[in-house]
Amino acid sequence: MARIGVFVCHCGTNIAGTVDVTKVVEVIKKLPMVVLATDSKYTCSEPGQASIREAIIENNLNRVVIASCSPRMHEATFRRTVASTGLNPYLLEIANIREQCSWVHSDDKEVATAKAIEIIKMAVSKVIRHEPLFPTQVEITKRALIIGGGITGIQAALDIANAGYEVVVVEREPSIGGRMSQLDKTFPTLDCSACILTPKMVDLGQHPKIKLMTYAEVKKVKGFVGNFEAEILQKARKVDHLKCTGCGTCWQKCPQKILSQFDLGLGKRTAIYIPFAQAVPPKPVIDVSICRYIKYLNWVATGQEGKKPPECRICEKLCPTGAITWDQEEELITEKFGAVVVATGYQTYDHSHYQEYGGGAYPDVISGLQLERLMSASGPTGGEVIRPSDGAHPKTVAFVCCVGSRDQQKGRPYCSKVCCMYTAKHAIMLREHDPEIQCYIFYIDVRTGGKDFEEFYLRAIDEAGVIYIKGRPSKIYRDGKKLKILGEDALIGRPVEIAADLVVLATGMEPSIGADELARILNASYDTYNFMVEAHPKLRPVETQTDGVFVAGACVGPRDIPECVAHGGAAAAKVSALFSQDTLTTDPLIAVVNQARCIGCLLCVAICPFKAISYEVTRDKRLIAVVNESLCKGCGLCMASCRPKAVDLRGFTNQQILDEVNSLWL
Amino acid sequence: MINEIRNKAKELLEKKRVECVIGYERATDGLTARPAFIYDPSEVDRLIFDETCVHNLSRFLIDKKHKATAIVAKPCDSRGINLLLNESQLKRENLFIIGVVCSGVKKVRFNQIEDSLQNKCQYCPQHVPSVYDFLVGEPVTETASRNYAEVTAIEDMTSADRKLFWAEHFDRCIRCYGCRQVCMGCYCYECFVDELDPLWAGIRIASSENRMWNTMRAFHLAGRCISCGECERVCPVNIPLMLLNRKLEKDTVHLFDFEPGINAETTPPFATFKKGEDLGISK
Amino acid sequence: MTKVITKEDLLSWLRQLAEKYTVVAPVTSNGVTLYESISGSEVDKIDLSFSNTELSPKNLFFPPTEALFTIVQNERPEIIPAKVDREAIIFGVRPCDARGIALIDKAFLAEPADGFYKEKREKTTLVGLACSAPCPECFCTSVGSSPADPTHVDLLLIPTEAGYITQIVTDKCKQLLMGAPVKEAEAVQPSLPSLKSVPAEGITEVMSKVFNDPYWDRVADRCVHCNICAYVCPCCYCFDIRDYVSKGKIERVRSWESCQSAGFTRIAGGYDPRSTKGSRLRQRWYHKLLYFPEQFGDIKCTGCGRCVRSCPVNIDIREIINDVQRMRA
Amino acid sequence: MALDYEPKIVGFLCNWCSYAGADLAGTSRTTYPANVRIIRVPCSGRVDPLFVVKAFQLGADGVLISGCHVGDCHYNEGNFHTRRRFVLLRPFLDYLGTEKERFRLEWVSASEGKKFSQLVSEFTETLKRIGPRKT
Repeated sequence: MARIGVFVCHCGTNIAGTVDVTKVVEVIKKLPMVVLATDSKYTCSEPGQASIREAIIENNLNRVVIASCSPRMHEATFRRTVASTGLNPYLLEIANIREQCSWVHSDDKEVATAKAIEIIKMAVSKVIRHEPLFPTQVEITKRALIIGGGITGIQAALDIANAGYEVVVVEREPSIGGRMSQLDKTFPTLDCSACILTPKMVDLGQHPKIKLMTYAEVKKVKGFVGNFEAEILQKARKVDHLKCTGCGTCWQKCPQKILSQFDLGLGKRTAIYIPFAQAVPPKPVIDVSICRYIKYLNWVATGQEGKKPPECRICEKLCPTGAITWDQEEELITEKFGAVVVATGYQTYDHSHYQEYGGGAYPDVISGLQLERLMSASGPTGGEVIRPSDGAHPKTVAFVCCVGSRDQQKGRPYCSKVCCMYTAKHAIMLREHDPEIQCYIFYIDVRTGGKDFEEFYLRAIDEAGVIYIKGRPSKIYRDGKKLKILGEDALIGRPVEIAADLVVLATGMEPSIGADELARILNASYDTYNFMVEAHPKLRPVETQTDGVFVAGACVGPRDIPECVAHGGAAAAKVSALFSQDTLTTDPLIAVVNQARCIGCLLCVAICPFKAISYEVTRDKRLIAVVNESLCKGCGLCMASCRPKAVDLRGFTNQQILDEVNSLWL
Repeated sequence: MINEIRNKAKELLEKKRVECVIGYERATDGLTARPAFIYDPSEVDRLIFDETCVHNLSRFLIDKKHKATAIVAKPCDSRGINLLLNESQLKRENLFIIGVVCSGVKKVRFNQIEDSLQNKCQYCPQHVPSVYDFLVGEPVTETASRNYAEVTAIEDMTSADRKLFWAEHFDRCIRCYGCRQVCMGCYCYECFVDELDPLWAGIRIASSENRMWNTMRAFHLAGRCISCGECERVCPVNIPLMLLNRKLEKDTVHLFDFEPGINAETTPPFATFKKGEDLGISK
Repeated sequence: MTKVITKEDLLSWLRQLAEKYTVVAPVTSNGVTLYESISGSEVDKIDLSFSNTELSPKNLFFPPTEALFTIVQNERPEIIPAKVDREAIIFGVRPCDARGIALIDKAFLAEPADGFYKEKREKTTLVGLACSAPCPECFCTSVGSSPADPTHVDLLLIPTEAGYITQIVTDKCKQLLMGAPVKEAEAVQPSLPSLKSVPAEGITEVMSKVFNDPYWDRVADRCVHCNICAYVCPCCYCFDIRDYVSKGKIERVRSWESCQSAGFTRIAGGYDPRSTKGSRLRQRWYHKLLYFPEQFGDIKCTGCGRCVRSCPVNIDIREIINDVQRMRA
Repeated sequence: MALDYEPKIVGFLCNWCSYAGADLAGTSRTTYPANVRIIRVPCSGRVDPLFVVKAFQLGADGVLISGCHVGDCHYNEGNFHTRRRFVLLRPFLDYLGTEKERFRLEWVSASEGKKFSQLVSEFTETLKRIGPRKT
């Protein structure tokens, strides 16, 4: 039997000025099960709370209604008050007679008083059905999964590992390093990208707390914060990395060559390869799509049709440690984690979509990233900048900004943020390579928001004598050995035409391929361009709507290196904070299934936005829904869709909402 | 035709492929049909099929959930089976569906066959079942076009008249739940209307509660009713229940372009949503 | 010579009665014939050629829903019992249905009597109307009644070409008939229509032997467990009771319930001793053909054929009786 | 219609947007008619059509469901489902004789206190115009 105490707050004159509190108390006193109804000047004040505590104990109340301000204001406060008497904090209900009564009906005291009474009646009828609720504790697996081994992932991994927690880094390429490893120098300081990146890569590779899984992909993630379980696909390397020493004999001798993705088609690599010299791990994989011996094996397997490929096996013969293992197959590895950091980064926009700029058909129209490879000392040309078509040294170089950025037609309306600066960097560096080079930069706006960025841009103009032309070129076409760039100088409103030896397109950023698929796997949301969506753009920049899944770096939006590093660190801090607890406390206001009533139509399973409902089969072969308490956020979608009302929401039960409605006509 | 059904039934029972064949047999008036449950191959000759076989047999599959069962299915019955499959009430592998091509069944009452088709047949979209393992009869291609004339007629009334129209019908309701019990979509162990905690509707057989019952019964079938017309057929006081179901069907088709029972895979309208969809309520 | 009342006189008589009494008579609308209370001006609505009503006249004594009493929350709660203010006449009761009411009487009027039922019963006069064209499902003659059985009505009218032969049965109707336009006339009582017979004799004895026969489960296969049969039956009388609280009043309500519905025998804690389809269906026949006869002497069936007509899946009491008889020995 | 008639509105408000919006209407001291009784639910998607039907059965003159603007749902997807249920339920109730003006779904954000008070005033006006429900 409920023993309800109702405490009506004056809130100074805020409530009492409009609502006749004495009258309210008189009426409420008479309600069934209300053993005490009283008022106080400031319920939330210390004396106010003290009097509630006393009243609870004195009258041995087991339900409390506080008629005051909005529950959004003081529910937490009063729950503590109630709890301090040993009563379960969830046996409290707030009647909002200030924001939703006295303050909005100050014009009519009578009406306001009547409404206040009804509001409290509703609260009373609801509180009767409140039950003691207890938060549950869940163990946390203190192990982080980092998806993506670029600078962001590396930073996050190192920070978490240095905080003392285990980390697994999954990178789909044969080496970590990401985009940054393809860069020659970084703006605005012009320090060598590799020189600052590789030490971090090595640290990561050797860190006792970090397990590195390259040439691997995350295929499935189930579970919830603190208790994820991920299925990771380790692709077949055909090389036993425990035996391999990375001596390099194999990739020097391998006869099968192909254009290198790492060098963006400007150089070649072999079938057994490491993507670049400083790769971590410094051990090769075999590209089964081109390896001669693999081809041969497939030929045998498929009934020896067509021409017989050579039984090469040179790498195997030369390998001093016998690390080549042809029978190595891809395998699915399942690992447990407590948190996931998505750092899948970006790829550059494919400029072949720009027909007006040759649609990728002109070898001497290259992307900024390709230029990086040409300028890099460890690049395909050993740092010599030459035209891909004829190897000649370009003297006139034209840059076009915003290719695949700020372009509605190409479905890329956003600014990629880094292109302005890297283009300035390219111009400056080209001048250092060869003082005779003249650079032209076609731009829409030059955006230099960042420390020392503006200075760097001015340096391009003053020191490197770069000529900036405002306007997006309309056409680029080949004219003999030259490339003609047609455009209009928007500042003087005159058409311009530049004959260049080399054209560099400042291609923008877009999320790495497969980012959307990964988001789905993680039940995180992503925007129309497949960039990850953060839980709050300002206040929760590295969290997602899915607890325990964090996002960092360029997979969220265009970012430069320092920002990515900062975000990696931020995500790491969040993960470490999570791991600093031993257990997670979950809110008890969640869905519960009445198994006797559940008919197993599984509509709720389909509807739940948090994948919190699954099903199991009972002993009498019935399908029934089961709620995962840690995943459920208590939205109540499931119960509104449940025809037999087999699922209910603690704290907002069907009975309670119905009783609230009923109370209006009692 | 009937021999094909009997032979198939016989074969299935003899081969122990199924434990029971649900079909039709002659009713005690010697004129109309009633559901038949055949367990013994020697009894297959009880089976009949003709234009008096109005019942939607898929409803009986719910009682046979975990048993291998064969069922004689008209197009409307087959839609029922699809719905039950979609709502994971049945396992396809437990079922053997003897589909019958149907060009409509007659209006029947006990001891009398009228010379017109059941209303459900007037607007049935199919002649061939949407799912079957074995088809009896010559497949016909043309399909009837959906027609909601009688629904629009009510939509065109003034809301006062509509209220009266329904009050008159609902006042007759005796809450026998015949409509619910014959419906293959109403398979809850305990119907909300029977529940005590909370007490959604009382036991009063009176207008306000009858109205509430009939409203929610229909709404629980929104996007699920496969228009077999059974509820309306069995109502002892002739309440035009299909007018409720078909209003919801009309809107469901219009808003969500969804027709229940056409296949077992399509996600029902209340289990999904489209972010961009407007549905005519944006302001 | 017999006492006869012409159709016109009959209607004008009913018109008079309507001023003093609540007159209830069969009216057909929306394709269903039901008993409705009619005012003097509405007597023309009466359907005199109906075969039988969809719902039996039991509703008038044992309504689908009735408030038994109301408790008003004043300073001290007071109880206001429901009562009937006006005497009633039910016109056009078929002999089978009259017998149905008589069967319910056995249960409801046996002391301690059901006050609410009793009051209505006492304040009501039954004007019977003999069947000239019974429905094909009827079998009243096999269960101790007949198309022109006057036993359980106060006044029986037998339709003829010349008008309705009035057969006075009880004193109750004598004073009712005072001043009624009844004339002496030549009217030949039509010969009773003959009905198919159903072997109901000695059914109770067989029933007592076949309780555990798998037969019940087989029949139940096609039963959908709606309450139609029970609700159209003129002599089924199960009910449920619940209290309603609203607008400061508490009302105790009783409504029809049926042994066929899932929750009927569910007890606190959720256990249902009659959870299988077979056991529920069997209960219906055992109450009609064994328990009731054991308690009150008669089979609880009037042969009105309503359940046969309205059953969605043709569960036919005549077939049941035949099958059970076959189980003899 | 009798001017003294005061319609009763049952309002189901989602905790994160609309309930906060209603609070804001208070903190910014706007006034609106006292005809609405607010029931706080976690999400507009928690509102079972049964609650609406029940409210009308008990005698509500109007029912309001209010939640976060589409796309802003605290639970990402809740109001998308609310919307689907509403667009079927509203015409259906209208079909049964409960005028569609009596049943509304409105998106009110935590910052739209003004919108909420206007909504209630306007809704109350409409209900006064159509008058009490004959049940």
